[in-house]
Amino acid sequence: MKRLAPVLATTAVFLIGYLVCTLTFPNFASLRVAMNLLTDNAFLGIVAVGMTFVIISGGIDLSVGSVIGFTTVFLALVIERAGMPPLLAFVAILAICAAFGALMGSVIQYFDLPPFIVTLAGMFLARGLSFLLSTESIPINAGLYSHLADYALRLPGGARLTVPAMIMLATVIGGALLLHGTRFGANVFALGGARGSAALMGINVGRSTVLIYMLSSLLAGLSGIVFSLYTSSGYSLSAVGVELDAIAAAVIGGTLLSGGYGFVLGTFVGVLIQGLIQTYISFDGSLSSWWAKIATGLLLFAFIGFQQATLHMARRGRLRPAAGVAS
Amino acid sequence: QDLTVGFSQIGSESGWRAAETTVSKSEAAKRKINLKIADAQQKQENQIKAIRSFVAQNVDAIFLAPVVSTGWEAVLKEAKEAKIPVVLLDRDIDPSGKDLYLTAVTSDSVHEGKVAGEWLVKTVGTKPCNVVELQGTVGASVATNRKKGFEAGIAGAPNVKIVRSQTGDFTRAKGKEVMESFIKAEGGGASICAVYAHNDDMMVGAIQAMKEAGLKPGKDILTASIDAVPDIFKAMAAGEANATVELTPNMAGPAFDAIIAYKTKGTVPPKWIQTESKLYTAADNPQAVYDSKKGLGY
Amino acid sequence: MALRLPRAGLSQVGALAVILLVNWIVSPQFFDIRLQDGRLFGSLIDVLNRGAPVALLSLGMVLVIAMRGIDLSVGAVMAICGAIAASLADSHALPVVLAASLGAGLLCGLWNGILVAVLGIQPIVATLILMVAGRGIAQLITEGRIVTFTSPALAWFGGGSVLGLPTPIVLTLVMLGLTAAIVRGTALGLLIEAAGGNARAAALSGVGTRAITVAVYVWCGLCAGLAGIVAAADILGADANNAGLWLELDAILAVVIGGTSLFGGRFSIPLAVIGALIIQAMNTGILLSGFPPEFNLIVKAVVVLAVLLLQSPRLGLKLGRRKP
Amino acid sequence: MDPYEDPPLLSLRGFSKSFAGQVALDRVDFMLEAGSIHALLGENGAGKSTLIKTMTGVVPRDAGTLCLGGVEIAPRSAAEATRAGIATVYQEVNLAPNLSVAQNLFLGRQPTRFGFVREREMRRRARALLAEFDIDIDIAAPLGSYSVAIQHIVAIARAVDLSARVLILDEPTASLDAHEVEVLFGVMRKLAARGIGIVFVTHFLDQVYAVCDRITVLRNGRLAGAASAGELPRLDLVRLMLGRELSAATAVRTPAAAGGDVLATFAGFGKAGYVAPFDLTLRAGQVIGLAGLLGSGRTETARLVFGAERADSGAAVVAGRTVELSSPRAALDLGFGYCPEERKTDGIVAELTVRENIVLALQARRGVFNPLSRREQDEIAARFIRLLDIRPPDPERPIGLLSGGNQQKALLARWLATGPRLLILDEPTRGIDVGAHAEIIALIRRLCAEGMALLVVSSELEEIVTYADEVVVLRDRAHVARLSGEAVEVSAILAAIAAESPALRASEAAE
Ligand SMILES: Nc1ncnc2c1ncn2[C@@H]1O[C@H](COP(=O)(O)OP(=O)(O)OP(=O)(O)O)[C@@H](O)[C@H]1O
Ligand SMILES: Nc1ncnc2c1ncn2[C@@H]1O[C@H](COP(=O)(O)OP(=O)(O)OP(=O)(O)O)[C@@H](O)[C@H]1O
Ligand SMILES: [Mg+2]
Ligand SMILES: [Mg+2]
Repeated sequence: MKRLAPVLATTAVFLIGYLVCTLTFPNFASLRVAMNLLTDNAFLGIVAVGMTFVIISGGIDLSVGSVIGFTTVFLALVIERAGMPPLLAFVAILAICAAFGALMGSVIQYFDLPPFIVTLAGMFLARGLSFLLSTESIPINAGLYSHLADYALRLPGGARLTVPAMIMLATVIGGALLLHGTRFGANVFALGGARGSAALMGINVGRSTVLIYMLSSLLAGLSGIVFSLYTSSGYSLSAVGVELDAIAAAVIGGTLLSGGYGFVLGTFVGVLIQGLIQTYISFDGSLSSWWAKIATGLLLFAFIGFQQATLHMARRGRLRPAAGVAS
Repeated sequence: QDLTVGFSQIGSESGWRAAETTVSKSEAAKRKINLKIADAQQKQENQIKAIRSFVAQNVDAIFLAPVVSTGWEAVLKEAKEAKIPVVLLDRDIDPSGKDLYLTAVTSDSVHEGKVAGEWLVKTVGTKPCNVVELQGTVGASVATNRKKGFEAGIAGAPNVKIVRSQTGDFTRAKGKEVMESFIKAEGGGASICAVYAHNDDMMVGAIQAMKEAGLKPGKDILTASIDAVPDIFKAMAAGEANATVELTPNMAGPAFDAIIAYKTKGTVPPKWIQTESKLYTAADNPQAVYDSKKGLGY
Repeated sequence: MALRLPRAGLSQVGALAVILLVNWIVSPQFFDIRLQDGRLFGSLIDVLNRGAPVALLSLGMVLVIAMRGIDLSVGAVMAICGAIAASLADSHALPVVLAASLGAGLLCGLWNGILVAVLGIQPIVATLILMVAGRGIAQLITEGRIVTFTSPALAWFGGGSVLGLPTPIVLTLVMLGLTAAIVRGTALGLLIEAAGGNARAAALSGVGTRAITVAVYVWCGLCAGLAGIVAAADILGADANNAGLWLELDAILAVVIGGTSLFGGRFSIPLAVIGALIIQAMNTGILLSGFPPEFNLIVKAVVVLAVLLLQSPRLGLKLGRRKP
Repeated sequence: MDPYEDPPLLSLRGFSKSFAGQVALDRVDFMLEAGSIHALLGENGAGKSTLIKTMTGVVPRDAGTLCLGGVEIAPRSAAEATRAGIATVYQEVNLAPNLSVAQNLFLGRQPTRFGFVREREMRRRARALLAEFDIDIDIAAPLGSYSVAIQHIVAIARAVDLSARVLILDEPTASLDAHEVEVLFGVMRKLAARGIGIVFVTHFLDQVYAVCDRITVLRNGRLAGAASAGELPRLDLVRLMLGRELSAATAVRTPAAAGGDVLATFAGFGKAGYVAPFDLTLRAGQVIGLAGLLGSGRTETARLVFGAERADSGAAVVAGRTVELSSPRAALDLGFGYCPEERKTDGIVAELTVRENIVLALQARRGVFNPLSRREQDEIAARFIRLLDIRPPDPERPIGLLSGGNQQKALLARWLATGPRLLILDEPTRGIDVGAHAEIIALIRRLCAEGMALLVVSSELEEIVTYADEVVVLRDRAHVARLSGEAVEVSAILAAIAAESPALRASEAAE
């Protein structure tokens, strides 16, 4: 329980936030709004899962937003211009993304370079490549696309559980199992906890690092597919800045940026909190552009501050402080 | 009547955009319309979220200033299912979505570029003219279109050609920086005959760069840009700028009228309400235009 | 973190030289410098002049990073301070304008410092708050418009010159000297490196980690404020929407290229500035080259990787490795 | 049996390694027989850890061949060495503090089903494994929440469980108390009986003679000699290690310098859930020892006294004034110094130089605006490098590159440089070789004679009784006995540890 405290705190904060929204805007309480929250943040939720792995392993991946952008452009081009069947295109792009991530991971590992910068270069590269492919936005009209985009579990009240939302939920569950239930997951934690020790404990640090960045890029690719479903198009400027949202989601969800500690479910709630803040602001609708930004910042602060206070109280309540943990 | 309109605005990336928001608000107030503005900070996903939440709030109409032309089908379909009319402002979307909105109040950005290009061709006559171009943000549809339009405008004049083209990200600072290096790369600016900028802000920066390099903008080097923001008229009045093509910030006014007519009388508006792309030059009393525009929130 | 014997900054200086050389090949007049209206004028001057804001940011950022922190808000702080300066410039005396603007930068830094040091929020999120809200504040000040001014006193910060050298360059040099003097002239440098390298050990040695943390964020805010003033003075107006946009990434990149680890500890102030110049030399080179802008990012990615690989301990290039 | 027919289990020939020009190993040979426990000895910085790391391939070697069971192998990483059958516990605990104890024990080889770790099964096995070492802890808790001692045992247990043929233990006993050392020796003997070869590094000569069959000694990176334990008497061994005679006899106790002025008194000082309130009086020129089992609250007492943890009851009076010990900073200003036991995490700043590490506390006390000039720093560093014989004597080397014992000496120097009135030493001789050990004890005495008050935590009771004027015995995070004068004896301390006596100040402890 003690270890889950940040996730519980985050979840409590989210639920309270939702309650406040519901009290402010009666329309908010609908199932539709709840499902929209899932659909609209599906692509963010998927990359954030990958980001959680990377951050826990002590790294960071700034390239994911650009990889999403690249994916959408690539898909639009090969499906619309080259006539590739969408499913084949999905497989191709996932392979490309995985290779891209593996490349970044290898550079980080074998040249001993900081992930922040390597993935920043990756961010430039992926975005640059998508500009080269096309600077125009390209609609995707393939049959499967409109089918997938339309397909949804219809719930009462006009609410729909869409394909993107389902993919995100599956990713979150899969990610949680992978991180918290497998050897690979334990290695990820070990790498973030003590990189030097991990090698001495016999973990293949190189292979794990490459795999982690591969996973992150792969999920960014999946997120790109979801994004292209969501918008039925490919556009080189899509998903700019998503990496920061994903990092924020992970950190709000209790993941330590210094590595070694975190939860996939926490990240999921972090994504929902960010979505909630945005929905609140657009429901309000009276805020000018700048007040909206200020409000976003303040709400972010309120959530983090509240979470910090909750954790602090939880820590107070604990009797014996464990010796040797960071003070 | 008490109409509520949700407006998914792109963001506040430029002075022109801020003016559009201000004008929309005052136009709404004039008509006693309750306007909800959601700022998307240049992101399509935020615009989609905003539209979804407008649908969830069951507004009477949705205005959309689309950041990009594609990718609106799904969400506009949702609006259609909820029987909420959608009006596009400022920019159009991909033709495949034609039946998903009521009408589009837009200018034609290809046309804008073309007007600027034709003006330049007319002004230089048969003299050879090397043009440097300050592009908007790479990938932005307005930038692509204004480039296309300008190229079409100068297509008939082989003496006019673009020698350098870089992005200035629609900002003054980048416009100035890029112009500085253009001047250096083109022998101190001696071989540049004209600058074409995809918006006025970049041109204002470029004018400063030219002045700092000891050149006389408007005389040594001609300028043509688009938007018609107040500051370019100030430069024009000082003889430092030559031409700008107006993009009116009042897109919402006609849109409100169309919606009111549609809601009260059932009048279906035309599919495209095009705004004027008026060319302003030094002959148009720039000082007066400046005075009339500076209160508009640019 | 692998321990290494200390190395001098030869690889960074080498990288800068190589990039300048490439620029010269791309544009033969690159090194031409002439006097224009009493001000030095040329591509090389542009590199220094345009690099000034990022260099100023990196002066604060390098200390923050050495303390194991990061400051994502510097771009937004630039916008705030620029907006304040521009809106006051024509109605107030220069000292008032500067005091208000730098004061705002200081307050922003203080806010970040308190969130990190007192409330214990992780630096990247703590400063993300101001990164988001700060631009809003800047836009609130300008109401989304580009606020222009005519005050020659403020304009001097962007377009003026001292002995022919453009003011931004002079300001950067002065700030470089000042930062180095404060940090290396006092014990601050040692204490920062100790606290950044091992916070627990430093605290147990009696180092006041908390106060130092607040101090470095405040300094970072001040530097960002000055960078904001320079940026506003440069275009004679405050563009709250775009001033400093994404410059935080450039500043971080500069610091890392300058050899400071994102995990804190050892840092070098001059090399951070060299890092900023490397980035700007690359940007200027791209502009001079005449490549279509679609290639900008790819070139940038390749150059960044190349510069870093040059520094990589794994590559046989033992440039600058100190011989014992 | 003919040795030429049956090759040794592990044989190293001509191992050499230098770091940036400095020779750490010079053509060292080493032979390990199956079923034997082999001590690898030498002064701090002699190259023991380096020999081990080059053997397992964690550090690449410059030259040398390695044969396991007559077959040449060349592992390039810890993983490969493990696969080849060599399990190692490195000198600094190398585990993941953020993972649970169970995960640490089985990292990389967790029992799985369908790819998922069988959490229950893993915990069951972990419990069984630790039971062999006589410890019963919550194995689901993160390892970092336990003391270094426990972490070390976990590391050993992991290696023991891994070890197929060779087990290497680099100073495993440094942080263990007598009981745990006994348990460990039991396990080692059991493994040796199974035919596993064990390499054992330690600075405790008693331990060498207690478990080891053979001894190999390194000096300055060279092989100084190898012999069976029976053939190498203690004095010869010391001579072999130091290359000279050990000067002062360390085991003689000086008469108590009974009672300088009272420096500090703590009354009812304590913190709920941390250490029960205690009374303590520290006098100038007096050494107070803190004795007790692991986890008895010695480190906690030291941290409270230094203000590293805030007391919530009682008062502290220093030099006649009531003071607020709110932070190490405050303690530093009062002239206190504290050498923590966890060198790597709480002590050194690895990438800073030896000089910078030495002047750190002094500089912190002088404040930011009163910097030590470079000359002063160089002088201080040079003085202490000489005084404590820190090797290599290069003040500009990052301290992380020093051997463990030399790091410990530099930390001691950090506090001596501040000229403290009270010095708190937590396990000051951990990982320090015999020569330096004697020097440090001599140093403690000298400091004491110069009028410094000392509070020393040590697990080595024989050592404590040689310098302590008073010993406070702790049990279960409470001070339970105070011995002074003639009563300071190993047997008396042991009796107090084992006694069922109530805590001193029991009334307040009950709160
Ligand atoms: N990575 C490194 N880089 C440079 N020098 C090193 C490195 N590792 C060890 N050394 C040096 O090699 C020498 C041998 O160190 P080693 O750690 O093997 O000593 P040791 O015998 O284990 O000592 P101790 O008993 O103190 O642990 C020391 O002088 C040390 O400073
Ligand atoms: N044998 C044990 N079983 C369970 N927990 C233990 C054991 N030994 C120590 N601990 C735990 O380790 C933590 C830290 O003990 P600590 O090291 O501070 O004690 P200490 O008296 O200073 O001993 P030492 O100085 O020898 O390490 C305590 O929280 C204690 O619960
Ligand atoms: Mg050693
Ligand atoms: Mg202890």
